[in-house]
Amino acid sequence: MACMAYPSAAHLCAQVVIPADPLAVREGLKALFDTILLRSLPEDRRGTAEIVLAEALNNIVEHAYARHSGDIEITLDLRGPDLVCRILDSGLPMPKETLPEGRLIARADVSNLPEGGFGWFLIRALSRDLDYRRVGGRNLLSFRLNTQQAMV
Amino acid sequence: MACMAYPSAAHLCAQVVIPADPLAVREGLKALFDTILLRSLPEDRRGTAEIVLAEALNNIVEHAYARHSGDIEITLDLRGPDLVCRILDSGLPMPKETLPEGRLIARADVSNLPEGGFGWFLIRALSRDLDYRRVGGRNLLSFRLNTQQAMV
Amino acid sequence: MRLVAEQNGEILVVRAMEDRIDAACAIQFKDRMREITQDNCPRVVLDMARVAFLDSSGLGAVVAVMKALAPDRRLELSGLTANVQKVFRLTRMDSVFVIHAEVPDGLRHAG
Amino acid sequence: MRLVAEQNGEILVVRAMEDRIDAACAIQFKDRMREITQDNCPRVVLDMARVAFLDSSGLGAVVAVMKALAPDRRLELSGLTANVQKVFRLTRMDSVFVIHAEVPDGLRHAG
Ligand SMILES: Nc1ncnc2c1ncn2[C@@H]1O[C@H](COP(=O)(O)OP(=O)(O)O)[C@@H](O)[C@H]1O
Ligand SMILES: Nc1ncnc2c1ncn2[C@@H]1O[C@H](COP(=O)(O)OP(=O)(O)O)[C@@H](O)[C@H]1O
Repeated sequence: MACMAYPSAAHLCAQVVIPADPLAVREGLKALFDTILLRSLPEDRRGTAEIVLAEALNNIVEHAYARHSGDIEITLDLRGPDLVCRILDSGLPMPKETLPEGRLIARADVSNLPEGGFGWFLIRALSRDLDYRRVGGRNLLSFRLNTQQAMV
Repeated sequence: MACMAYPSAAHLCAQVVIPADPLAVREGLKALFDTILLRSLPEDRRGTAEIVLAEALNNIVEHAYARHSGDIEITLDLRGPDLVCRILDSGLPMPKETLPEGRLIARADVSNLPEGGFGWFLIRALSRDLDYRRVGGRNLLSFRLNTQQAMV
Repeated sequence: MRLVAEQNGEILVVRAMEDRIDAACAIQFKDRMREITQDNCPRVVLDMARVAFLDSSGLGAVVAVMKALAPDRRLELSGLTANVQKVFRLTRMDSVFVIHAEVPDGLRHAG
Repeated sequence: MRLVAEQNGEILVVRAMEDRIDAACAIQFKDRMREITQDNCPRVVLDMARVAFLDSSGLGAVVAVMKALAPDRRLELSGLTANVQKVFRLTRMDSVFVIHAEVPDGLRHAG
Protein backbone atom coordinates (compact mmCIF):
# COMPACT_ATOMS: atom_id res chain seq x y z
CA MET A 1 0.00 0.00 0.00
CA ALA A 2 1.36 3.33 -1.00
CA CYS A 3 0.02 5.21 1.98
CA MET A 4 2.84 7.23 3.54
CA ALA A 5 0.68 9.74 5.36
CA TYR A 6 2.50 9.21 8.66
CA PRO A 7 6.25 9.30 8.26
CA SER A 8 6.71 8.54 11.97
CA ALA A 9 10.32 9.17 12.88
CA ALA A 10 11.53 6.59 15.35
CA HIS A 11 14.66 7.60 17.17
CA LEU A 12 17.30 5.53 18.85
CA CYS A 13 18.64 6.24 22.30
CA ALA A 14 21.16 4.85 24.73
CA GLN A 15 21.18 5.18 28.48
CA VAL A 16 23.48 4.37 31.36
CA VAL A 17 23.41 5.03 35.11
CA ILE A 18 26.73 5.29 36.94
CA PRO A 19 27.89 6.12 40.45
CA ALA A 20 29.56 9.56 40.69
CA ASP A 21 33.20 8.53 40.62
CA PRO A 22 36.00 9.08 38.05
CA LEU A 23 36.46 5.38 37.28
CA ALA A 24 32.73 4.90 36.87
CA VAL A 25 32.71 7.84 34.43
CA ARG A 26 35.34 6.09 32.39
CA GLU A 27 33.49 2.77 32.41
CA GLY A 28 30.15 4.44 31.73
CA LEU A 29 31.57 6.26 28.70
CA LYS A 30 33.07 3.01 27.48
CA ALA A 31 29.69 1.26 27.82
CA LEU A 32 27.94 4.08 25.93
CA PHE A 33 30.54 4.27 23.20
CA ASP A 34 30.31 0.49 22.73
CA THR A 35 26.60 0.68 21.85
CA ILE A 36 25.62 0.50 18.19
CA LEU A 37 24.11 3.96 18.60
CA LEU A 38 27.50 5.56 19.16
CA ARG A 39 29.43 3.14 17.00
CA SER A 40 27.32 4.40 14.11
CA LEU A 41 28.76 7.94 14.39
CA PRO A 42 31.72 9.09 12.28
CA GLU A 43 35.01 8.74 14.18
CA ASP A 44 35.61 12.46 14.78
CA ARG A 45 32.02 12.97 16.00
CA ARG A 46 32.49 10.12 18.46
CA GLY A 47 35.63 11.84 19.67
CA THR A 48 33.87 15.16 20.17
CA ALA A 49 30.98 13.46 21.97
CA GLU A 50 33.38 11.74 24.32
CA ILE A 51 35.14 15.01 25.20
CA VAL A 52 31.92 16.89 25.95
CA LEU A 53 30.33 14.05 27.92
CA ALA A 54 33.51 13.41 29.89
CA GLU A 55 33.81 17.09 30.85
CA ALA A 56 30.19 17.32 31.92
CA LEU A 57 30.44 14.10 33.96
CA ASN A 58 33.77 15.03 35.57
CA ASN A 59 32.29 18.35 36.70
CA ILE A 60 29.36 16.59 38.29
CA VAL A 61 31.64 14.12 40.11
CA GLU A 62 33.92 16.92 41.29
CA HIS A 63 31.46 19.70 42.11
CA ALA A 64 27.87 18.48 42.32
CA TYR A 65 28.88 15.39 44.32
CA ALA A 66 31.69 17.15 46.23
CA ARG A 67 30.06 16.36 49.59
CA HIS A 68 28.11 13.16 49.06
CA SER A 69 27.88 10.21 46.72
CA GLY A 70 25.11 9.38 44.28
CA ASP A 71 24.24 8.39 40.76
CA ILE A 72 24.39 10.06 37.37
CA GLU A 73 21.97 9.13 34.58
CA ILE A 74 23.07 9.77 31.02
CA THR A 75 20.61 9.54 28.13
CA LEU A 76 21.61 10.02 24.50
CA ASP A 77 18.93 10.41 21.82
CA LEU A 78 19.73 10.36 18.15
CA ARG A 79 17.30 12.87 16.62
CA GLY A 80 17.94 13.36 12.95
CA PRO A 81 21.47 14.72 12.63
CA ASP A 82 21.74 15.55 16.34
CA LEU A 83 22.73 13.56 19.37
CA VAL A 84 20.59 15.01 22.16
CA CYS A 85 22.38 14.48 25.48
CA ARG A 86 20.70 14.68 28.89
CA ILE A 87 22.55 14.23 32.16
CA LEU A 88 20.71 14.01 35.48
CA ASP A 89 22.32 14.07 38.92
CA SER A 90 21.08 14.45 42.49
CA GLY A 91 24.04 16.54 43.64
CA LEU A 92 24.42 20.16 44.70
CA PRO A 93 22.89 22.75 42.40
CA MET A 94 25.08 24.80 40.11
CA PRO A 95 26.24 28.04 41.85
CA LYS A 96 23.42 30.61 41.38
CA GLU A 97 21.66 27.87 39.42
CA THR A 98 23.35 29.09 36.27
CA LEU A 99 25.91 27.59 33.95
CA PRO A 100 29.52 28.68 34.48
CA GLU A 101 30.84 30.91 31.72
CA GLY A 102 33.84 28.87 30.71
CA ARG A 103 36.05 31.54 29.25
CA LEU A 104 39.51 30.67 28.09
CA ILE A 105 42.07 32.61 30.13
CA ALA A 106 44.99 33.72 27.97
CA ARG A 107 48.33 33.75 29.75
CA ALA A 108 51.59 35.06 28.34
CA ASP A 109 54.13 33.12 30.37
CA VAL A 110 54.41 29.44 31.17
CA SER A 111 54.51 29.86 34.94
CA ASN A 112 51.01 31.35 34.89
CA LEU A 113 49.37 28.82 32.58
CA PRO A 114 46.04 27.59 33.95
CA GLU A 115 45.93 23.93 34.92
CA GLY A 116 42.16 23.77 35.05
CA GLY A 117 39.01 25.56 34.05
CA PHE A 118 38.99 24.12 30.53
CA GLY A 119 35.95 21.98 31.21
CA TRP A 120 33.09 24.36 30.54
CA PHE A 121 35.04 26.04 27.77
CA LEU A 122 35.25 22.72 25.90
CA ILE A 123 31.60 21.89 26.56
CA ARG A 124 30.51 25.29 25.22
CA ALA A 125 32.86 25.14 22.23
CA LEU A 126 31.69 21.71 21.10
CA SER A 127 27.96 21.63 21.92
CA ARG A 128 24.79 23.51 20.97
CA ASP A 129 21.62 24.43 22.89
CA LEU A 130 23.41 23.97 26.21
CA ASP A 131 20.86 24.18 29.00
CA TYR A 132 20.90 23.72 32.74
CA ARG A 133 17.90 23.48 35.00
CA ARG A 134 16.95 22.22 38.40
CA VAL A 135 14.10 19.68 38.15
CA GLY A 136 12.60 17.94 41.16
CA GLY A 137 15.69 18.49 43.26
CA ARG A 138 17.96 17.20 40.53
CA ASN A 139 20.35 18.87 38.07
CA LEU A 140 19.44 18.42 34.43
CA LEU A 141 22.12 19.38 31.95
CA SER A 142 21.25 19.03 28.29
CA PHE A 143 22.91 19.86 24.99
CA ARG A 144 23.02 18.80 21.37
CA LEU A 145 25.96 17.49 19.38
CA ASN A 146 26.12 17.43 15.64
CA THR A 147 26.74 13.89 14.47
CA GLN A 148 27.38 14.47 10.82
CA GLN A 149 29.44 17.36 9.59
CA ALA A 150 32.76 18.05 11.30
CA MET A 151 32.47 21.57 12.70
CA VAL A 152 35.79 21.75 14.54
CA MET B 1 44.18 0.04 33.27
CA ALA B 2 42.64 -3.16 34.42
CA CYS B 3 40.04 -1.59 36.66
CA MET B 4 36.65 -3.09 35.86
CA ALA B 5 34.99 -2.22 39.14
CA TYR B 6 32.03 -0.62 37.38
CA PRO B 7 30.63 -2.78 34.63
CA SER B 8 28.06 -0.12 33.78
CA ALA B 9 25.52 -1.63 31.47
CA ALA B 10 24.45 0.87 28.86
CA HIS B 11 21.23 -0.03 27.15
CA LEU B 12 19.86 0.93 23.79
CA CYS B 13 16.35 2.14 23.25
CA ALA B 14 14.11 3.27 20.41
CA GLN B 15 11.11 5.53 20.62
CA VAL B 16 8.33 6.72 18.37
CA VAL B 17 5.21 8.84 18.86
CA ILE B 18 2.24 8.24 16.56
CA PRO B 19 -1.32 9.48 16.23
CA ALA B 20 -3.90 6.87 17.28
CA ASP B 21 -4.95 5.55 13.89
CA PRO B 22 -4.51 2.16 12.16
CA LEU B 23 -2.32 3.50 9.36
CA ALA B 24 -0.13 5.38 11.82
CA VAL B 25 0.28 2.14 13.80
CA ARG B 26 1.52 0.46 10.67
CA GLU B 27 3.93 3.27 9.84
CA GLY B 28 5.12 3.57 13.44
CA LEU B 29 5.88 -0.15 13.60
CA LYS B 30 7.74 0.15 10.33
CA ALA B 31 9.83 3.04 11.69
CA LEU B 32 10.64 1.08 14.86
CA PHE B 33 11.47 -2.12 13.04
CA ASP B 34 13.77 -0.17 10.71
CA THR B 35 15.96 1.00 13.60
CA ILE B 36 19.24 -0.81 14.21
CA LEU B 37 17.91 -1.74 17.63
CA LEU B 38 15.21 -3.96 16.16
CA ARG B 39 17.17 -4.98 13.12
CA SER B 40 19.67 -6.54 15.54
CA LEU B 41 17.09 -9.07 16.81
CA PRO B 42 16.81 -12.59 15.36
CA GLU B 43 14.11 -12.80 12.67
CA ASP B 44 11.58 -14.81 14.70
CA ARG B 45 11.98 -12.49 17.71
CA ARG B 46 11.29 -9.50 15.47
CA GLY B 47 8.18 -11.26 14.27
CA THR B 48 6.95 -11.92 17.80
CA ALA B 49 7.68 -8.34 18.84
CA GLU B 50 5.71 -7.03 15.89
CA ILE B 51 2.67 -9.18 16.76
CA VAL B 52 2.59 -8.12 20.41
CA LEU B 53 3.20 -4.43 19.70
CA ALA B 54 0.63 -4.37 16.91
CA GLU B 55 -2.02 -5.98 19.14
CA ALA B 56 -1.36 -3.57 21.99
CA LEU B 57 -1.44 -0.56 19.65
CA ASN B 58 -4.56 -1.70 17.79
CA ASN B 59 -6.40 -2.08 21.10
CA ILE B 60 -5.44 1.44 22.10
CA VAL B 61 -6.60 2.87 18.78
CA GLU B 62 -9.86 0.94 18.93
CA HIS B 63 -10.77 1.12 22.62
CA ALA B 64 -8.78 3.77 24.49
CA TYR B 65 -9.22 6.30 21.68
CA ALA B 66 -12.72 5.16 20.75
CA ARG B 67 -14.16 8.62 21.47
CA HIS B 68 -11.36 11.07 20.77
CA SER B 69 -8.05 11.31 18.98
CA GLY B 70 -4.60 11.56 20.51
CA ASP B 71 -1.06 10.25 20.49
CA ILE B 72 0.61 7.01 21.48
CA GLU B 73 4.22 6.91 22.67
CA ILE B 74 6.13 3.66 22.26
CA THR B 75 9.49 3.12 23.95
CA LEU B 76 11.55 -0.02 23.52
CA ASP B 77 14.55 -0.65 25.79
CA LEU B 78 16.99 -3.45 25.15
CA ARG B 79 17.98 -4.65 28.64
CA GLY B 80 20.23 -7.65 28.48
CA PRO B 81 18.25 -10.40 26.74
CA ASP B 82 14.94 -8.56 27.11
CA LEU B 83 13.20 -5.95 25.05
CA VAL B 84 11.31 -3.86 27.60
CA CYS B 85 8.28 -2.27 25.91
CA ARG B 86 6.35 0.68 27.30
CA ILE B 87 3.30 2.15 25.62
CA LEU B 88 1.70 5.37 26.84
CA ASP B 89 -1.61 6.79 25.69
CA SER B 90 -3.96 9.54 26.87
CA GLY B 91 -7.14 7.64 26.06
CA LEU B 92 -9.87 6.12 28.19
CA PRO B 93 -8.73 3.91 31.06
CA MET B 94 -8.97 0.16 30.79
CA PRO B 95 -12.36 -1.13 32.10
CA LYS B 96 -12.03 -1.44 35.92
CA GLU B 97 -8.44 -0.30 35.39
CA THR B 98 -7.39 -3.92 34.95
CA LEU B 99 -6.04 -5.89 32.05
CA PRO B 100 -8.54 -7.97 30.08
CA GLU B 101 -8.09 -11.69 30.59
CA GLY B 102 -7.63 -12.71 27.00
CA ARG B 103 -8.81 -16.30 27.12
CA LEU B 104 -9.06 -18.30 23.97
CA ILE B 105 -12.65 -19.34 23.35
CA ALA B 106 -12.85 -22.85 21.93
CA ARG B 107 -15.65 -23.40 19.47
CA ALA B 108 -16.66 -26.68 17.91
CA ASP B 109 -18.38 -25.53 14.74
CA VAL B 110 -17.32 -23.08 12.09
CA SER B 111 -20.41 -20.89 12.30
CA ASN B 112 -19.55 -20.01 15.89
CA LEU B 113 -15.86 -19.27 15.41
CA PRO B 114 -14.82 -16.00 17.08
CA GLU B 115 -13.74 -13.25 14.70
CA GLY B 116 -12.08 -11.17 17.40
CA GLY B 117 -10.83 -11.23 20.95
CA PHE B 118 -7.48 -12.73 19.98
CA GLY B 119 -5.60 -9.55 20.81
CA TRP B 120 -5.04 -9.92 24.55
CA PHE B 121 -4.61 -13.64 24.19
CA LEU B 122 -1.68 -13.11 21.82
CA ILE B 123 -0.18 -10.37 23.99
CA ARG B 124 -0.34 -12.61 27.07
CA ALA B 125 0.95 -15.67 25.22
CA LEU B 126 3.99 -13.90 23.80
CA SER B 127 5.04 -11.44 26.52
CA ARG B 128 6.22 -11.54 30.14
CA ASP B 129 5.71 -9.20 33.11
CA LEU B 130 2.65 -7.66 31.47
CA ASP B 131 1.57 -4.67 33.51
CA TYR B 132 -1.06 -1.96 33.18
CA ARG B 133 -1.35 1.15 35.26
CA ARG B 134 -2.85 4.57 35.12
CA VAL B 135 -0.19 7.27 35.55
CA GLY B 136 -0.94 10.98 35.51
CA GLY B 137 -4.15 10.49 33.58
CA ARG B 138 -2.46 8.27 31.03
CA ASN B 139 -2.46 4.53 30.36
CA LEU B 140 0.90 2.85 30.74
CA LEU B 141 1.13 -0.66 29.38
CA SER B 142 4.44 -2.44 29.79
CA PHE B 143 5.80 -5.90 29.11
CA ARG B 144 9.00 -7.75 28.31
CA LEU B 145 9.86 -9.77 25.25
CA ASN B 146 12.64 -12.28 25.10
CA THR B 147 15.00 -11.35 22.26
CA GLN B 148 17.19 -14.40 22.17
CA GLN B 149 15.82 -17.87 22.55
CA ALA B 150 12.77 -18.83 20.54
CA MET B 151 10.11 -19.80 23.06
CA VAL B 152 7.22 -20.30 20.69
CA MET C 1 -5.75 -4.34 -0.75
CA ARG C 2 -4.59 -6.10 -3.86
CA LEU C 3 -5.96 -9.61 -4.34
CA VAL C 4 -5.38 -11.53 -7.57
CA ALA C 5 -7.84 -14.34 -8.29
CA GLU C 6 -7.42 -17.18 -10.73
CA GLN C 7 -9.94 -19.90 -11.46
CA ASN C 8 -8.63 -23.39 -12.07
CA GLY C 9 -11.27 -26.03 -12.55
CA GLU C 10 -13.20 -26.16 -9.33
CA ILE C 11 -10.58 -24.26 -7.34
CA LEU C 12 -10.37 -20.49 -7.08
CA VAL C 13 -6.89 -19.35 -6.02
CA VAL C 14 -6.76 -15.88 -4.49
CA ARG C 15 -3.31 -14.44 -3.99
CA ALA C 16 -2.89 -11.71 -1.37
CA MET C 17 -0.39 -9.29 -2.90
CA GLU C 18 0.19 -7.13 0.20
CA ASP C 19 2.82 -7.84 2.81
CA ARG C 20 0.41 -7.15 5.68
CA ILE C 21 -3.15 -8.03 6.55
CA ASP C 22 -3.62 -5.86 9.61
CA ALA C 23 -6.11 -3.58 11.36
CA ALA C 24 -5.56 -0.92 8.69
CA CYS C 25 -6.85 -3.13 5.89
CA ALA C 26 -8.79 -6.02 7.46
CA ILE C 27 -12.21 -4.67 6.48
CA GLN C 28 -11.05 -3.93 2.94
CA PHE C 29 -9.68 -7.46 2.74
CA LYS C 30 -12.99 -8.95 3.90
CA ASP C 31 -14.99 -6.87 1.40
CA ARG C 32 -12.74 -7.69 -1.55
CA MET C 33 -12.79 -11.41 -0.69
CA ARG C 34 -16.59 -11.31 -0.59
CA GLU C 35 -16.69 -9.76 -4.09
CA ILE C 36 -14.16 -12.19 -5.50
CA THR C 37 -15.84 -15.31 -4.11
CA GLN C 38 -19.32 -14.43 -5.32
CA ASP C 39 -19.10 -16.88 -8.21
CA ASN C 40 -19.87 -20.35 -7.02
CA CYS C 41 -16.52 -22.04 -6.94
CA PRO C 42 -16.61 -24.94 -4.47
CA ARG C 43 -13.01 -24.57 -3.17
CA VAL C 44 -11.30 -21.27 -2.45
CA VAL C 45 -7.56 -21.23 -1.68
CA LEU C 46 -6.12 -18.04 -0.21
CA ASP C 47 -2.42 -17.94 -0.99
CA MET C 48 -0.64 -15.93 1.70
CA ALA C 49 2.94 -16.52 0.56
CA ARG C 50 3.52 -12.76 0.25
CA VAL C 51 1.97 -11.86 3.58
CA ALA C 52 4.73 -11.38 6.14
CA PHE C 53 2.49 -10.04 8.86
CA LEU C 54 -1.02 -10.81 10.10
CA ASP C 55 -2.45 -9.36 13.29
CA SER C 56 -5.59 -10.44 15.15
CA SER C 57 -7.77 -8.13 13.04
CA GLY C 58 -6.37 -9.79 9.93
CA LEU C 59 -6.97 -13.20 11.47
CA GLY C 60 -10.52 -12.19 12.35
CA ALA C 61 -11.07 -11.15 8.74
CA VAL C 62 -9.80 -14.49 7.41
CA VAL C 63 -12.14 -16.28 9.84
CA ALA C 64 -15.04 -14.08 8.72
CA VAL C 65 -14.37 -14.96 5.07
CA MET C 66 -14.38 -18.66 5.96
CA LYS C 67 -17.66 -18.31 7.83
CA ALA C 68 -19.22 -16.45 4.90
CA LEU C 69 -18.34 -19.34 2.57
CA ALA C 70 -19.60 -22.04 4.97
CA PRO C 71 -21.39 -24.35 5.07
CA ASP C 72 -21.44 -24.99 1.30
CA ARG C 73 -17.94 -23.88 0.45
CA ARG C 74 -14.53 -24.11 2.06
CA LEU C 75 -11.72 -21.64 2.54
CA GLU C 76 -8.28 -23.21 2.38
CA LEU C 77 -4.98 -21.47 3.00
CA SER C 78 -1.55 -21.86 1.48
CA GLY C 79 1.98 -20.47 1.78
CA LEU C 80 1.81 -19.24 5.37
CA THR C 81 5.01 -17.38 6.26
CA ALA C 82 6.66 -18.03 9.63
CA ASN C 83 5.13 -15.12 11.50
CA VAL C 84 1.64 -15.70 10.07
CA GLN C 85 1.90 -19.37 10.94
CA LYS C 86 2.73 -18.40 14.53
CA VAL C 87 -0.54 -16.45 14.86
CA PHE C 88 -2.57 -19.36 13.46
CA ARG C 89 -0.81 -21.86 15.73
CA LEU C 90 -1.14 -19.80 18.93
CA THR C 91 -4.82 -19.13 18.40
CA ARG C 92 -5.44 -22.80 17.44
CA MET C 93 -6.82 -21.63 14.09
CA ASP C 94 -4.36 -23.98 12.38
CA SER C 95 -6.75 -26.79 13.34
CA VAL C 96 -9.76 -25.02 11.84
CA PHE C 97 -8.39 -24.35 8.35
CA VAL C 98 -7.02 -26.71 5.75
CA ILE C 99 -3.53 -25.32 5.35
CA HIS C 100 -1.34 -26.23 2.37
CA ALA C 101 2.39 -25.59 2.34
CA GLU C 102 2.00 -24.50 -1.27
CA VAL C 103 -0.85 -23.79 -3.63
CA PRO C 104 -2.41 -27.27 -4.25
CA ASP C 105 -0.99 -29.39 -7.09
CA GLY C 106 -1.75 -28.49 -10.64
CA LEU C 107 -2.23 -24.85 -9.70
CA ARG C 108 1.34 -23.80 -9.27
CA HIS C 109 1.64 -22.58 -12.86
CA ALA C 110 -1.09 -20.11 -12.09
CA GLY C 111 1.43 -17.57 -10.72
CA MET D 1 49.43 4.71 34.70
CA ARG D 2 52.13 3.06 32.68
CA LEU D 3 54.86 5.38 31.42
CA VAL D 4 57.97 4.00 29.73
CA ALA D 5 61.02 6.29 29.74
CA GLU D 6 64.09 6.03 27.56
CA GLN D 7 67.10 8.33 27.66
CA ASN D 8 68.73 9.22 24.38
CA GLY D 9 71.59 11.68 24.67
CA GLU D 10 70.11 14.86 26.02
CA ILE D 11 66.50 13.84 25.30
CA LEU D 12 64.32 11.79 27.61
CA VAL D 13 61.44 10.17 25.74
CA VAL D 14 58.48 9.17 27.90
CA ARG D 15 55.84 7.01 26.25
CA ALA D 16 52.36 7.04 27.72
CA MET D 17 51.20 3.43 27.43
CA GLU D 18 47.55 4.01 28.40
CA ASP D 19 44.80 4.89 25.95
CA ARG D 20 43.37 7.57 28.23
CA ILE D 21 44.73 10.40 30.33
CA ASP D 22 41.57 11.45 32.13
CA ALA D 23 40.21 12.55 35.50
CA ALA D 24 40.61 9.01 36.82
CA CYS D 25 44.39 9.00 36.36
CA ALA D 26 45.52 12.63 35.92
CA ILE D 27 47.09 12.88 39.39
CA GLN D 28 48.82 9.54 38.99
CA PHE D 29 50.16 10.71 35.64
CA LYS D 30 51.49 13.94 37.15
CA ASP D 31 53.18 12.07 40.02
CA ARG D 32 54.79 9.46 37.77
CA MET D 33 56.04 12.15 35.37
CA ARG D 34 57.58 14.00 38.31
CA GLU D 35 59.47 10.86 39.39
CA ILE D 36 60.64 10.02 35.89
CA THR D 37 61.89 13.53 35.12
CA GLN D 38 63.89 13.91 38.33
CA ASP D 39 67.18 13.26 36.56
CA ASN D 40 68.38 16.40 34.87
CA CYS D 41 67.68 15.74 31.25
CA PRO D 42 67.35 19.08 29.39
CA ARG D 43 64.63 17.98 26.91
CA VAL D 44 61.68 15.78 27.79
CA VAL D 45 59.46 14.43 25.01
CA LEU D 46 56.10 12.95 26.01
CA ASP D 47 55.01 10.56 23.30
CA MET D 48 51.20 10.36 23.26
CA ALA D 49 50.79 8.18 20.18
CA ARG D 50 48.88 5.58 22.20
CA VAL D 51 46.62 8.07 23.97
CA ALA D 52 43.27 8.15 22.20
CA PHE D 53 41.55 10.32 24.78
CA LEU D 54 42.56 13.29 26.92
CA ASP D 55 40.08 15.30 28.96
CA SER D 56 40.61 18.67 30.62
CA SER D 57 41.98 17.03 33.77
CA GLY D 58 44.52 15.22 31.64
CA LEU D 59 45.35 18.45 29.84
CA GLY D 60 45.74 20.20 33.19
CA ALA D 61 48.15 17.47 34.27
CA VAL D 62 50.26 17.84 31.12
CA VAL D 63 50.37 21.61 31.70
CA ALA D 64 51.37 21.02 35.34
CA VAL D 65 54.24 18.77 34.25
CA MET D 66 55.44 21.43 31.83
CA LYS D 67 55.34 24.09 34.55
CA ALA D 68 57.26 21.84 36.94
CA LEU D 69 60.07 21.48 34.38
CA ALA D 70 60.21 25.22 33.56
CA PRO D 71 62.08 27.46 33.38
CA ASP D 72 65.21 25.32 32.99
CA ARG D 73 63.75 22.40 31.10
CA ARG D 74 61.17 21.94 28.40
CA LEU D 75 58.33 19.51 27.87
CA GLU D 76 57.75 18.62 24.25
CA LEU D 77 54.94 16.46 22.90
CA SER D 78 54.75 13.98 20.07
CA GLY D 79 52.29 11.68 18.33
CA LEU D 80 49.07 13.48 19.25
CA THR D 81 46.08 11.47 18.06
CA ALA D 82 43.17 13.28 16.39
CA ASN D 83 40.98 13.66 19.44
CA VAL D 84 43.85 14.71 21.71
CA GLN D 85 44.94 17.24 19.10
CA LYS D 86 41.43 18.68 19.12
CA VAL D 87 41.63 19.39 22.86
CA PHE D 88 45.02 21.08 22.48
CA ARG D 89 43.82 23.16 19.54
CA LEU D 90 40.55 24.29 21.10
CA THR D 91 42.23 25.36 24.34
CA ARG D 92 45.06 27.07 22.41
CA MET D 93 47.55 24.84 24.19
CA ASP D 94 48.93 23.83 20.81
CA SER D 95 50.70 27.22 20.76
CA VAL D 96 52.24 26.70 24.18
CA PHE D 97 53.90 23.32 23.59
CA VAL D 98 56.44 22.23 21.01
CA ILE D 99 54.49 19.49 19.28
CA HIS D 100 56.18 16.94 17.02
CA ALA D 101 54.24 14.75 14.64
CA GLU D 102 56.54 11.91 15.65
CA VAL D 103 59.22 11.33 18.27
CA PRO D 104 62.09 13.64 17.14
CA ASP D 105 64.64 12.28 14.68
CA GLY D 106 67.19 9.79 15.83
CA LEU D 107 64.90 8.63 18.61
CA ARG D 108 62.49 6.58 16.62
CA HIS D 109 64.48 3.39 17.20
CA ALA D 110 63.84 3.90 20.90
CA GLY D 111 60.43 2.18 20.63
N1 LIG E 1 27.51 20.08 38.32
C1 LIG E 1 27.95 21.12 38.99
N2 LIG E 1 27.37 21.44 40.11
C2 LIG E 1 27.80 22.51 40.77
N3 LIG E 1 28.80 23.31 40.39
C3 LIG E 1 29.42 23.04 39.29
C4 LIG E 1 29.05 21.92 38.55
N4 LIG E 1 29.83 21.88 37.52
C5 LIG E 1 30.67 22.89 37.59
N5 LIG E 1 30.45 23.64 38.65
C6 LIG E 1 31.17 24.87 38.90
O1 LIG E 1 31.91 25.10 37.70
C7 LIG E 1 33.24 25.38 37.91
C8 LIG E 1 34.16 24.36 37.27
O2 LIG E 1 34.38 24.68 35.93
P1 LIG E 1 35.44 23.97 35.00
O3 LIG E 1 35.60 24.85 33.80
O4 LIG E 1 35.00 22.57 34.68
O5 LIG E 1 36.79 23.91 35.80
P2 LIG E 1 37.45 22.73 36.62
O6 LIG E 1 38.51 22.22 35.72
O7 LIG E 1 37.97 23.40 37.86
O8 LIG E 1 36.39 21.70 36.93
C9 LIG E 1 33.43 25.44 39.39
O9 LIG E 1 33.57 26.78 39.73
C10 LIG E 1 32.16 24.85 40.00
O10 LIG E 1 31.69 25.66 41.03
N1 LIG F 1 -6.30 0.46 25.85
C1 LIG F 1 -7.52 0.09 26.22
N2 LIG F 1 -8.29 0.92 26.86
C2 LIG F 1 -9.49 0.52 27.24
N3 LIG F 1 -10.02 -0.68 27.03
C3 LIG F 1 -9.32 -1.57 26.39
C4 LIG F 1 -8.06 -1.23 25.94
N4 LIG F 1 -7.59 -2.26 25.33
C5 LIG F 1 -8.51 -3.23 25.38
N5 LIG F 1 -9.57 -2.83 26.02
C6 LIG F 1 -10.69 -3.75 26.29
O1 LIG F 1 -10.20 -5.03 25.92
C7 LIG F 1 -11.11 -5.73 25.07
C8 LIG F 1 -10.51 -6.03 23.72
O2 LIG F 1 -9.76 -7.21 23.77
P1 LIG F 1 -9.15 -7.93 22.51
O3 LIG F 1 -8.77 -9.31 22.97
O4 LIG F 1 -8.05 -7.15 21.90
O5 LIG F 1 -10.33 -8.06 21.46
P2 LIG F 1 -10.65 -7.19 20.18
O6 LIG F 1 -10.17 -8.04 19.05
O7 LIG F 1 -12.13 -7.03 20.22
O8 LIG F 1 -9.92 -5.88 20.27
C9 LIG F 1 -12.31 -4.86 24.98
O9 LIG F 1 -13.28 -5.48 25.76
C10 LIG F 1 -11.93 -3.50 25.55
O10 LIG F 1 -12.91 -3.06 26.46
